[in-house]
Amino acid sequence: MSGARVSSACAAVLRRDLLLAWRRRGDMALPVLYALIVATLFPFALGPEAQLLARIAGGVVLVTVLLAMLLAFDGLFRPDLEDGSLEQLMLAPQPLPLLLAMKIAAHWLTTALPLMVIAPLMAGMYHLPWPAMKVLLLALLIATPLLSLLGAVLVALTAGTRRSGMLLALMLLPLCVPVVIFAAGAVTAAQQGLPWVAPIAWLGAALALALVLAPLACAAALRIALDA
Amino acid sequence: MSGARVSSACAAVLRRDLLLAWRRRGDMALPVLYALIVATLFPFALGPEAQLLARIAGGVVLVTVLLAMLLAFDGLFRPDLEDGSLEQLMLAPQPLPLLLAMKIAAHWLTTALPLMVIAPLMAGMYHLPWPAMKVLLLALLIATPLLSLLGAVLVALTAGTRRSGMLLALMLLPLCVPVVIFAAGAVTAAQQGLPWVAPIAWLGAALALALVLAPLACAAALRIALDA
Amino acid sequence: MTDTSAALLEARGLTFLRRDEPVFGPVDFALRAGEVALIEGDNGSGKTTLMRVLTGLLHADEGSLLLYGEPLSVERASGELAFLGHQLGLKLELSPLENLRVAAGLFGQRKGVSPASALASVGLAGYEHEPVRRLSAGQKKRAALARLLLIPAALWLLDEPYANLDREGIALVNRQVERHAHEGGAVLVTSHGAVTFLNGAYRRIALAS
Amino acid sequence: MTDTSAALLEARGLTFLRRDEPVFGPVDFALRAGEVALIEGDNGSGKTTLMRVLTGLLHADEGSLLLYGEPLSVERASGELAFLGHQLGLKLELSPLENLRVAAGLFGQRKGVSPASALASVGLAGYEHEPVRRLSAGQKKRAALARLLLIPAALWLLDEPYANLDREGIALVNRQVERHAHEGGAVLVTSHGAVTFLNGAYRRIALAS
Amino acid sequence: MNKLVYWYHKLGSPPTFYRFAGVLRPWCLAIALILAVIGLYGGLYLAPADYQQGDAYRIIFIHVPSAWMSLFIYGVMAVAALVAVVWRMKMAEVIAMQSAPIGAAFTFITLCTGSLWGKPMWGTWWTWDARLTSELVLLFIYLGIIGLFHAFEDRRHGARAACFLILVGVVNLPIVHYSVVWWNTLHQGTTVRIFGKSNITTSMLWPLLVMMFSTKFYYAASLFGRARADLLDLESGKAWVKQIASDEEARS
Amino acid sequence: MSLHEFLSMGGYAQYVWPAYALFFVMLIADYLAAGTRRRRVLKELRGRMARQKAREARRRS
Ligand code: HEM
Ligand SMILES: Nc1ncnc2c1ncn2[C@@H]1O[C@H](COP(=O)(O)OP(=O)(O)OP(=O)(O)O)[C@@H](O)[C@H]1O
Ligand SMILES: Nc1ncnc2c1ncn2[C@@H]1O[C@H](COP(=O)(O)OP(=O)(O)OP(=O)(O)O)[C@@H](O)[C@H]1O
Ligand SMILES: [Mg+2]
Ligand SMILES: [Mg+2]
Repeated sequence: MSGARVSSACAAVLRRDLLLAWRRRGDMALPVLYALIVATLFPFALGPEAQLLARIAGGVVLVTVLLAMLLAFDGLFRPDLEDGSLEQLMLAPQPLPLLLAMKIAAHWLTTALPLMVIAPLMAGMYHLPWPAMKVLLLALLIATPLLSLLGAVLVALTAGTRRSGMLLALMLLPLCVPVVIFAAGAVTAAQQGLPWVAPIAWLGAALALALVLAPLACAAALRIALDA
Repeated sequence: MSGARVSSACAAVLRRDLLLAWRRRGDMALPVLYALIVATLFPFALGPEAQLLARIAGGVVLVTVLLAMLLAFDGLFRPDLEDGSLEQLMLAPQPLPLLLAMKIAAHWLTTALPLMVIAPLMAGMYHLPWPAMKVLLLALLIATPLLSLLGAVLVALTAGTRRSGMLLALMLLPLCVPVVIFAAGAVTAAQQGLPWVAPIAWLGAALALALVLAPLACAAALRIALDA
Repeated sequence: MTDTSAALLEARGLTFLRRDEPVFGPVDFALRAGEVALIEGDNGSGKTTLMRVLTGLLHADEGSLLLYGEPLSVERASGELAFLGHQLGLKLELSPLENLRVAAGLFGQRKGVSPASALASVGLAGYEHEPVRRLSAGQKKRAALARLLLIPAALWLLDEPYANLDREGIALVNRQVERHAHEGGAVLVTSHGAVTFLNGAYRRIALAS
Repeated sequence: MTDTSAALLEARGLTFLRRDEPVFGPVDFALRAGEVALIEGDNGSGKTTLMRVLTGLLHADEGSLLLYGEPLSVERASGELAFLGHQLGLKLELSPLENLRVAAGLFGQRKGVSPASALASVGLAGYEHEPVRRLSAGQKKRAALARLLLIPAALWLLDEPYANLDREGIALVNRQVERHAHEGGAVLVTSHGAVTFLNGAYRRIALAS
Repeated sequence: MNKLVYWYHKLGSPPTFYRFAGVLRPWCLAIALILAVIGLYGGLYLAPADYQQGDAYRIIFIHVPSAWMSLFIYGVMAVAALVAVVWRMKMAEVIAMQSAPIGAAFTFITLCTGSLWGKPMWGTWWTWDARLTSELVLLFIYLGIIGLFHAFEDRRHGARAACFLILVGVVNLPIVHYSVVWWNTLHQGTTVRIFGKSNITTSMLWPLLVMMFSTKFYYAASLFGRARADLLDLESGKAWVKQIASDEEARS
Repeated sequence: MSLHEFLSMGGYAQYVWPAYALFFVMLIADYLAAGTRRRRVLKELRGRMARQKAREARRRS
């Protein structure tokens, strides 16, 4: 009998989740569409005045991307929990946090990355100027994995409950507030021609911390959620 | 044997749904909290400038209420579908559109009404002046039942599918566009001291039409969704 | 009003297709008032599908279905028939009594029967006010059976009524079915091919899988 | 490394409480390499719960559980045991082959067995590339059984492995179990009290409900 | 009238439609290609540059036909959906469902080409103008229909639900269109006016009309192809499909 | 008109040609999708037919 190596186990998990996302690519498109539509609604509500739209562009894109990610979180562990795959994952002779990190990475690749691709489109529709757009993309590039990691911990905690969507939103949004503040701060600073590196640096530091701690916390939370 | 009268059947459905909502009042609070938190996030994303916030207050409150209602729509038919109550409803010797109208009414009372109660609070956080606030409430009072009715038709259509939340958003938002335009238009007009009756009147007319047609469409859609 | 000499329910060459393959073959039967019939078939042979076609919720692709000699439709069928499916149609947050009151509001109620008395006669006295969530599977089934006693429908469609029930519960269903037939109703019961619980020699309708 | 003379799995006074009421009473048994044991009990007597405690996913409230003579934990247990539960752990969108490849990546694979050969030996040759969604319930079960053949675990925990299987499938499970015991593994199988499919006189562990 | 009923039943039968579409498809494509060559020759080469817009206006020869197609295809889908919902006709479901991706593609093309045209003309890729916005909403409606169709396990079931949504969307379309018009006039005058017909000279008009016909024929060709593939899937239990499968295998 | 002149589109080449490219790429992709789908459906169907045949052969033997 030959045991599996950690690297091949990680590759197996990552490949599986990406393959699944590809097989259900229709579902993958939905967060993107959702974000696009929410972003479309605001001009209707606020009027088409270009200057106002440019002023709120960064904030709207950030909050919209966040809401879309929020709605997609449900698919992170629930399907695996319901069909028993999660149990199999936990019984594998590999460090669970590492395997979960792979799952989170796959989730980020399949939900947040498409959102990042359309973020310039949304920002463009709001007439955000190019220098601020660059900062917005950078902020999103750091903020979305951070949110994915934080979200994963909370999703793991709520995995055993029935109606977790709203509950998740409630628990996640307070955590998002600092992320949104820093990301939006950077974009606004860039829009006004001020230095914007500091808030981005803070976000980066938080991301580094989350990269280490979140998978551990996630594994612990899942063990607790399944132990009932 | 004595058949049931239509009025008592309607009362039974309405009473049942209100009772159920009361038994699960924790869930009832979630859309409200969701709306509050989203409304809180925007000032963080946009900065605390009072004038800007007042300018976008009406729009943000409208879109937020709409998003919160959207999240609650899933509970309109799915639980009844899963436990077989919906079949019993369809087999009752009463006009199905009428019974569904009762369900929609109960849903509006338990999800949109609480949102309307906190709408002034949210608008206040955004420094919306009082005259515009009155118009906002009036607009919500007409727009939310309209959305409930339109939403119910689409929820009925997606009742047979697996992941319906996002899909519902996708289908519902084009329908929302006119509603949002008129409601926001009225609020903006009031804010600028212009006459705001016309868009409200249009909304009222749409509501009257929807009150008649939506339950019929909803019944047809449910029959289609269950026929498999 | 309706031609009472006609069969209560009649199926002629009834077939239901899924992706153009028949779920059940052509089915023919006529059920008169006072009759009980048993629908037999293995797992996946289409018993539940047939039942849903008989309620009018699903449309048969071929053949015809007559209720009192007239073509069946959801509107026509509703009120005439009571359906007990795999899903019981109970709200878990409400008590059995509250659930039955809703049914009475929707369907009306039989003379001389009240929600409370119907619950008592299925052996749920004492559980009227417990949320259904806290009842055992068998007790839930009993609460659903109480609905049959309460509402004034002539035709009962029972999809696997025996599942989850103990011996006493099975006897209860049999008594209920016999009494209903005796009072002029008609009953269709499904069952897995292997085991049958209905005593008495009823007509059997076999579904080949 | 591990004390091979100790029992592969040993339970001493194992009890699991839900709201301070025991789901199953104190259970004692020891399972050595090459042994097969049957856990019997009615619906709701706690068989599935016991199995999940044995995997280390649930924590017993009283008593102790030893794997190779050492206290069991998820980390210790993982890799040593293969669990087949009510939920099969298959992804419906992937094919059986893709599902098995994931399992091989996570658990490693036995010498001389490949995903394709494991599928062939449970009778799924020809279905390797069909999405699992389109397989019948029995075929899904077979795909899950193929995982047992593929991964190198000594202890098999099988929760109702016979459900959904036809005669031939039942014989397949029995052959598989016997071969695994013969090769030095150990197997725990649960079953409803009434009917047992394992032939041979295996040890029985009864759970009172 | 009798002839109409006859053809209704004839084309309503999948194998007949399959054969009929197979014969017509290459012809439609050929006509579409020939018309496209003529139209583009006229539009890109023969027609003079616009005195105001220079050569940028040449986007019109794809933008406007695409915009018309995005609306025309929705119309076809609505008619098919009505037939499908009322008479439960399988072919109508197929036509409605297979038209949706083509309509979405044309809508997308309209948005992108309009955007590419808007940048040099208006100085921006996008404004929240009435026509632009209602076209965007139309794209969402198309995507909603496609999404609903694919959300169901059973394909005919999904088709029936999506057809119902198409009909709901028909009611919605004029509302969206006019509300968006009113919306813009509520706040401010129309910022940009898309120039009227009178600006178009014959040398620009005829290539436009030729391109319009070309896209119509393209739509027919694409729809026939998609419908044929879909019919094979839908009817895969039937003998005529198995016959086709084994015939193709023998040929290859 | 020289080819270069034609291609430069009076200075608007960067807008006109991408628009035309998009138009043709979208429509070609749309047209090819039907063929791809048809081939996949037939492949699956042939697999199913082969399995059916094998099952029948097994039953007969
Ligand atoms: C994203 C941007 C754009 C979108 C979504 C868009 C959309 C549309 C639509 C839907 C139509 C069809 C209207 C109908 O037939 O009822 C149309 C027609 C037309 N568009 Fe655009 N358009 C855009 C940009 C532009 C630009 C920048 C121009 C030129 C400056 C332009 C010029 C025209 C013209 C000339 C017509 C034909 C009008 C007629 O005679 O009906 N469009 N467009
Ligand atoms: N919603 C559905 N979509 C597609 N196929 C279905 C659906 N429901 C049932 N089927 C299939 O139709 C066939 C008949 O199902 P049905 O539920 O009527 O069987 P049954 O005789 O009631 O079985 P059981 O004894 O397990 O209740 C089965 O092969 C099943 O897989
Ligand atoms: N998640 C849970 N929360 C609360 N109670 C539970 C939970 N899961 C099971 N139970 C209860 O614990 C008891 C034992 O359940 P278990 O699933 O172990 O039974 P079982 O012997 O496996 O039954 P079966 O033969 O139906 O599979 C039952 O009374 C059940 O109602
Ligand atoms: Mg059944
Ligand atoms: Mg169990």
